[in-house]
Amino acid sequence: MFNFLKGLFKENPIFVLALGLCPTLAVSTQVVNAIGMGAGVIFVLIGSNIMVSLLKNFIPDEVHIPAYIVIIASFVTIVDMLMQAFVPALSASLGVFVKLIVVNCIILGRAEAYASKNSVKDSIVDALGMGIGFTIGLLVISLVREVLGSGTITLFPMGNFDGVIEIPGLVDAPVRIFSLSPGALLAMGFLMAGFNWLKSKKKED
Amino acid sequence: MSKFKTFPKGGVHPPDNISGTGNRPIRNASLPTHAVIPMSQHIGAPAECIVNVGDTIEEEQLIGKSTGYVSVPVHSSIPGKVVEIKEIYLPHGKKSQAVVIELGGEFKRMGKPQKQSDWTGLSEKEIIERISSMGLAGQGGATFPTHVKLVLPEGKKCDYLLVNAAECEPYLTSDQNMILEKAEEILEGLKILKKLLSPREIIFAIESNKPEAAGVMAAAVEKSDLDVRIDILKTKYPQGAEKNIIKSCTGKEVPSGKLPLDIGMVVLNVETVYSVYEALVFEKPLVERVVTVSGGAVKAPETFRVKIGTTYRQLLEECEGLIEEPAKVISGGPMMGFGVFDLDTPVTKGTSGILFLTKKEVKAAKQTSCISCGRCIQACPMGLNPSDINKHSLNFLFEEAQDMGLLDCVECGSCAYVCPAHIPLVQSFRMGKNQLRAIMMQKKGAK
Amino acid sequence: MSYIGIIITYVFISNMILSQFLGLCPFIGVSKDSDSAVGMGFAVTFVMSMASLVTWIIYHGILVPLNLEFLQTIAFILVIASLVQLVEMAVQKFSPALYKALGIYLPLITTNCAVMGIALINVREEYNILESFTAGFAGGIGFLLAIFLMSAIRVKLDKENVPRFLKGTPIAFVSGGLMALAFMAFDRALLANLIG
Amino acid sequence: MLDLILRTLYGFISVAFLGSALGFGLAIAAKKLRVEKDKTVEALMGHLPGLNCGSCGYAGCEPYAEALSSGSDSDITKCKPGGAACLEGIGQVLEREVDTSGPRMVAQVHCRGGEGTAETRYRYKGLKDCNAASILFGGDKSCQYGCLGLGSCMQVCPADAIDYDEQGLVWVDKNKCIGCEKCIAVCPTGVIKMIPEDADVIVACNSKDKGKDTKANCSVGCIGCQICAKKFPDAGYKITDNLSIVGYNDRGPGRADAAEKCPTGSIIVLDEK
Amino acid sequence: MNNKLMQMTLRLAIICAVASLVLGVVNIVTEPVIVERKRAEKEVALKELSDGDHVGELQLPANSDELHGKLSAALAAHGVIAPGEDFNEKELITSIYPVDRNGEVFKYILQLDGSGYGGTMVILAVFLKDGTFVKAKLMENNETPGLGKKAEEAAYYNMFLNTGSDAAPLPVSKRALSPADGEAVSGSTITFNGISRALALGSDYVKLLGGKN
Amino acid sequence: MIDTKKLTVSSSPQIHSADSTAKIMWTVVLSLVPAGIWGVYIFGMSALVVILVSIIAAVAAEALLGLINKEVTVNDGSAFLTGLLVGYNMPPQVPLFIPVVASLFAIVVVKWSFGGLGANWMNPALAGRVFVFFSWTGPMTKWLLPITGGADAVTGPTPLGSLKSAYFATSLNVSGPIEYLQSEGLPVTYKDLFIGNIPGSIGEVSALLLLLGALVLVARKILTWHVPVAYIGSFAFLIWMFGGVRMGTGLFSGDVLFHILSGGLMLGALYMATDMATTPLTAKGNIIFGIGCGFLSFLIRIFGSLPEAVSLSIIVMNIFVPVIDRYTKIKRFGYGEVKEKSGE
Repeated sequence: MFNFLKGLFKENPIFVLALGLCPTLAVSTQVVNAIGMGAGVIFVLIGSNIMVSLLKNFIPDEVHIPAYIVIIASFVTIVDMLMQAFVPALSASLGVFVKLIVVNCIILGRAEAYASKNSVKDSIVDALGMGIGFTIGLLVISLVREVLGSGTITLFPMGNFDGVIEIPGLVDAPVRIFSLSPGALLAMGFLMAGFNWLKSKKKED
Repeated sequence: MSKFKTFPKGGVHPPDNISGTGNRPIRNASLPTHAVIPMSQHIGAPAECIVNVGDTIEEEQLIGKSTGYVSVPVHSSIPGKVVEIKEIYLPHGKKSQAVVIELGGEFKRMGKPQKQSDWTGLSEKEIIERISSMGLAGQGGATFPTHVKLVLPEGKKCDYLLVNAAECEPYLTSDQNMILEKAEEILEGLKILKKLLSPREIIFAIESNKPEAAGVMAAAVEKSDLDVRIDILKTKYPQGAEKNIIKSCTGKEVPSGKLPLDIGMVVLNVETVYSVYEALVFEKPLVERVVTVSGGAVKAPETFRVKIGTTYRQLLEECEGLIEEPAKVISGGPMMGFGVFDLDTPVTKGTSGILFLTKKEVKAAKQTSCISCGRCIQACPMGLNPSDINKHSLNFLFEEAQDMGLLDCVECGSCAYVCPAHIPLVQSFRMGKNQLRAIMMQKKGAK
Repeated sequence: MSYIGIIITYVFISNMILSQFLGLCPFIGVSKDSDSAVGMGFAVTFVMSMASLVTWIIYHGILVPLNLEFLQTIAFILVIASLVQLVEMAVQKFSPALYKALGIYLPLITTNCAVMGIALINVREEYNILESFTAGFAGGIGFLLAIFLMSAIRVKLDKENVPRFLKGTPIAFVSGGLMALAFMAFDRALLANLIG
Repeated sequence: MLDLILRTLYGFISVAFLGSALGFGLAIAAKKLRVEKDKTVEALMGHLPGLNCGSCGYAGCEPYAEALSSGSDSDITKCKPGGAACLEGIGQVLEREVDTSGPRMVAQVHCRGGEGTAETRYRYKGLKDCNAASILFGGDKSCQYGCLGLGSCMQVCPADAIDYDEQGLVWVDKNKCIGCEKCIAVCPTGVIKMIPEDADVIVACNSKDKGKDTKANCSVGCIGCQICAKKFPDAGYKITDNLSIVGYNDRGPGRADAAEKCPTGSIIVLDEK
Repeated sequence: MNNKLMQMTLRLAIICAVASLVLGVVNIVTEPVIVERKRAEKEVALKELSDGDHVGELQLPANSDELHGKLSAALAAHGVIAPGEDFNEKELITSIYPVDRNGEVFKYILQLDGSGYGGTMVILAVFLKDGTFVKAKLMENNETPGLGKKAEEAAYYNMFLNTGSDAAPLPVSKRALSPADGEAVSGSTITFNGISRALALGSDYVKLLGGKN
Repeated sequence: MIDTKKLTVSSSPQIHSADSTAKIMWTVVLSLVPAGIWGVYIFGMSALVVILVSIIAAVAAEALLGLINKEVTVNDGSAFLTGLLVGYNMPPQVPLFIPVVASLFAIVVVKWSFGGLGANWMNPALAGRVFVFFSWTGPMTKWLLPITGGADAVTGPTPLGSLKSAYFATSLNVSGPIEYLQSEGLPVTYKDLFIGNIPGSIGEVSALLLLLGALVLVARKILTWHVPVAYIGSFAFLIWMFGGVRMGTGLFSGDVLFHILSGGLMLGALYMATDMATTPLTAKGNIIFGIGCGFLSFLIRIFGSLPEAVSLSIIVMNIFVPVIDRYTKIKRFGYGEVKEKSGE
């Protein structure tokens, strides 16, 4: 349980470890992208953690990095192909960043630091914790960016609901910068500062 | 374009405020009832006290003996009895042992006919010894032992002997008034030094805002057989700083970390030259000096000839007291002088002035953060970047600050004077230098 | 697009970091002082140029003829990882001085999105082999430029009184954001008008 | 469908080939280009706290580890922040006997003189830095031994353990203190001293002046009146240089009572947090 | 030792092989889906633009000098390009879809590449045989939000409506617009210029095709 | 006679020049006032409201952050100046939330995040302006025609804005910008440009009054000549050389006067690019900085898609300032040459 929770807050991959930042910032223009990306990362993370943990004795030490990377890349490719086939819109808006999950430091990092030394069960818990922590971070950033930058919250269309919640007032004149690259970096900086502040609050309690 | 000579880079123009005390006769201050004579009135090892409480002292008696090469002896300025030996603070903020002498007994020299002795027969070594034993230290403020300055290193020749009468500090008029009264004596002192150093050229450097003194000196040179070049320098602070005055007069730069001697220069304060004259002609040790007492808070500012050991409190009384509560009491000039809080601080060999400044004169304002205006860089006569050195120093990056030239800083205060954010840059540099010294000591210890 | 166009594009207009978010981790992590930033920049430039070249050969030499585009990711990352490791080992063996300067950054490059990113972009933009190499090189130079400027800013900020919670990584992000804001001055239209 | 399967087959072959070629190449390269890394340094680094605080006298943890590993430094107790665990770890790696008994030492400010209690000599205007202030006659406080209160120690503290307390005086949070002694090195008056983490009382004064002078300078300074030492002879108080010093290895009865009897209140009972 | 080396290589090879095998299998499942989806997408767009009429596909004619010359002359006459300016229509017109009713082509859908603020804008535009603009749809664009995003809305193209024939030339500069339309494009001159030039090219090209199937 | 406890003791120097940060800031504010009054005169009261709202937002933000930091910095005038400059960079009838956001962004993000006055490395007012420009491009590019005396407000393009479309027109038969604008039905003379009888941002239109204000600053030694001269000089040179290319009149035919007097160049070169905190420290560095600004302004104005180049050019050059500072050290006294230390 502790292993699971630490990924959420204490070792949050985005705000504390500052890992996997490229996709975080690039795809966080819409909430739906963040969810999609998060799901992809969780899938790859769990898959690769399981495989690495299973094969930890099979993989020779000298070539463990290429071996891990092959495993990760396979899962990434699977995610990529599945997304292209079944959720094309998401695939289009995530673009090249689905493929770039492969170089997301979190995944290789967890494989190296955790899965290669622990049991399959623990590795799954670790992957879930980290993956969900990553997704939460992504969600927070994308929420800030989409609400401020477009004045909307884009989710999945369901029934009559077209998937887009419009924030009155903001939607007509959103702070467009937040949907562009400078806004992403600025939002990230201030969210991190806020996270630091929260952490110090928690410490004092 | 000014017709006067000057150094090319840096410098500031504070109001000189010399009209109150300048071009007026030097008054003899009354004798102190108690003289407080510190053992450390110079740069280098303090003198060793050789008297005890209860001893009776004659005028000009040796009371502190030199403890090394870079050290000078201390003499009593008045006859009397030693009543106390105590630790006191000197204006630069460090402690020193001091002998307190209660006035009493007979004066050997004061009020008596002066006996002149002939110095021309003395050898160079004897002259140096005399200067050393008479306790001479630079009277411009830095108090570097004079005899050390006058010994040329092996194989070096003295190109220029430079008499520094720039007196660039505002308010101070001691040198100026001294020249008006003692021009011929100063020239005699120069003759002694010429014999000692045989320089290629003697330069007398004075700022353009003291034309009367320059005129008197020129007239004296005209009459004398000594060949002295008189350089009128642009009125700009810190024209009187050693390295800058060399640059102004000769165009030469003293390399970083070197002394003027290394490039064949000897620079002496005009009052020191006079003391050389007294030491050799009258065998008189350095027991009195000229002090400007001035500032907006003082009722009657004046230039005094003062016995060393006289307290600031007494000198203030000589000036008929205050007209306004001062914000700061300063030992020395306002740019490089030290603020003091104790009026019982004595005049020492290096005290060129005592200033009682009003709040209006000080112009203190709230310190704000650095806005990178770059004025300090323009003002620095040493070509440093004070703002950046300060930031390093405040962040405990002293060794980096050293790379940026912290040790080249002469603490002239130009940067802090112009700083619109009122950042005490000089304090930062002094602290940095102290810390750097500690780090170096530690490193030496580790090895 | 001409080679000059490619260079301007990847150095200024589509700067790897400031507009594409590729290679952010080392950009934030290794920009604390200028020496390591420049070291990292050169290491990335070298690896990006080499990787562009090698992945182009793999893609157009093996994957396309065999209709194996779907294996692109796995093949590219394999090649890049091996390349980085080989370079690291070679440098360590043959030039210890260079290894001391660059070596510690080389392992970081394996997971540098910028290297993988440029390989994928080369495919997307259908560059030929020389164009790919140019793009890789220019991308690296863009990275070098951004990280060098960033490090100079961070060295300055080290001595300023940055609010406590913003110290370190957060303020680096804010600085990066302001840099990106300024780099919006360089857009495609500017390039188009300049070189047609 | 057939071409899809055929492609799968091609892929199978080519990637396997690629993988084996690269794997082979890397393996060969790893063998040919092998550079031995110092395992001892790595092991030591695992035990050192990685704060790079410099209290060991080296630029950071790694140089210290290297020095230990190469034998150029044989003192394994130099890492203060690491504490007992680190010492044990280093001892294990280097196969050395270590003594980890004795409490952890933390820094504390031995002065409670502030506005209203301690006299000043002049108005200070200048940098908010103790070393800078001490250039000017040792600071504005009449007492030469006290805390100047400008917070240089706070600035150097790597653990954020020093701050102003409710009374506006500098105080060390012993729970945060890592014992690196950086504050002690930076303090110009020497008012910060190391005490055991479990210290029960502290004489919060550093004045070695005579009682009369101390009294004139500060109302909460230790005047060396000897009450604590005389009334509670077993409590471990000893007067040296007009200042009461607490012995922490010698905790006899009456330690807390002495605090109550202290006429100036300079003995403070530290609550057990 | 060699044995260990071989083993290591083999193991990595096995991992790679298994991975690629798995990927191959996934690919077998997904690829047909992807291909089908892409085709359907374009079909929907074409259908929408053709209002239900039959859409064919036309091979782009080889870049003949004659055609190019005629096009250049027409474009220069309309002020789209400067006389003598060089351009390559094959790079700008990527697909031609004739729309016919009962076998007779009466309008064309052209896929055009316009150059905009943030790069290429892909436009599907419908023209009558005489070059009159009917409607258009922006397929892909990288326009900066706020500067050129308006071009995504169908209403944006109203200002070109019923222009393009010889009688009513397509507006290629803001000067040619009515004040109201001019107001609408304020701030996005580049997007406007890119789109209007692409449309003008399409219009002139369609005239040259003259109802070919 | 003297209460020695009340004597101030501080390190040398014991006296100080009469200048202070606050004095500098307020002097700059005063020197900018005439240009603002002119802007209000020709664009009407809405311009005044925009300026006031900008200032109030900036000052309020500074005061609030001062409360949090327990350090009052409002009265040093820097926040007021930032707010004023933000207001000057706004179109006269912009919706009021825009200057508020610009001011807040300037003070909170660009200045306070880095540690307040002097610690910021980018010009706050300009960063604020660029931030809102890209966020709300539409309202930020809507201009008022000068009304000079109470007629109804009419919108119209700025001279630079309409010139931009000339670059995309394929065949122009005009000799330069002035003639082009006349053919477009927007007659503008050099005199209009100089006095400020043109549409534009509130504070930028009157080159004359900005120049006069700057002269006051030069006389007060707050402004040095390096940045403005290097900036305008290099810009003018490049415009003269290449400015005509896109008008189809060839090399060495650019209309220098038109480009210098139009847009925000004067305001930028005299007041924004000379902001002390975000420009290099040395004279040499300032000249490099100015040339960089001039080059970028020319590049973006003639070849870029954005009508206004000045603010972006300056903030791009702000990024380079720490690097420029590192490589433009002055010669130290007593050294043969400047000794470069690597790294620090």
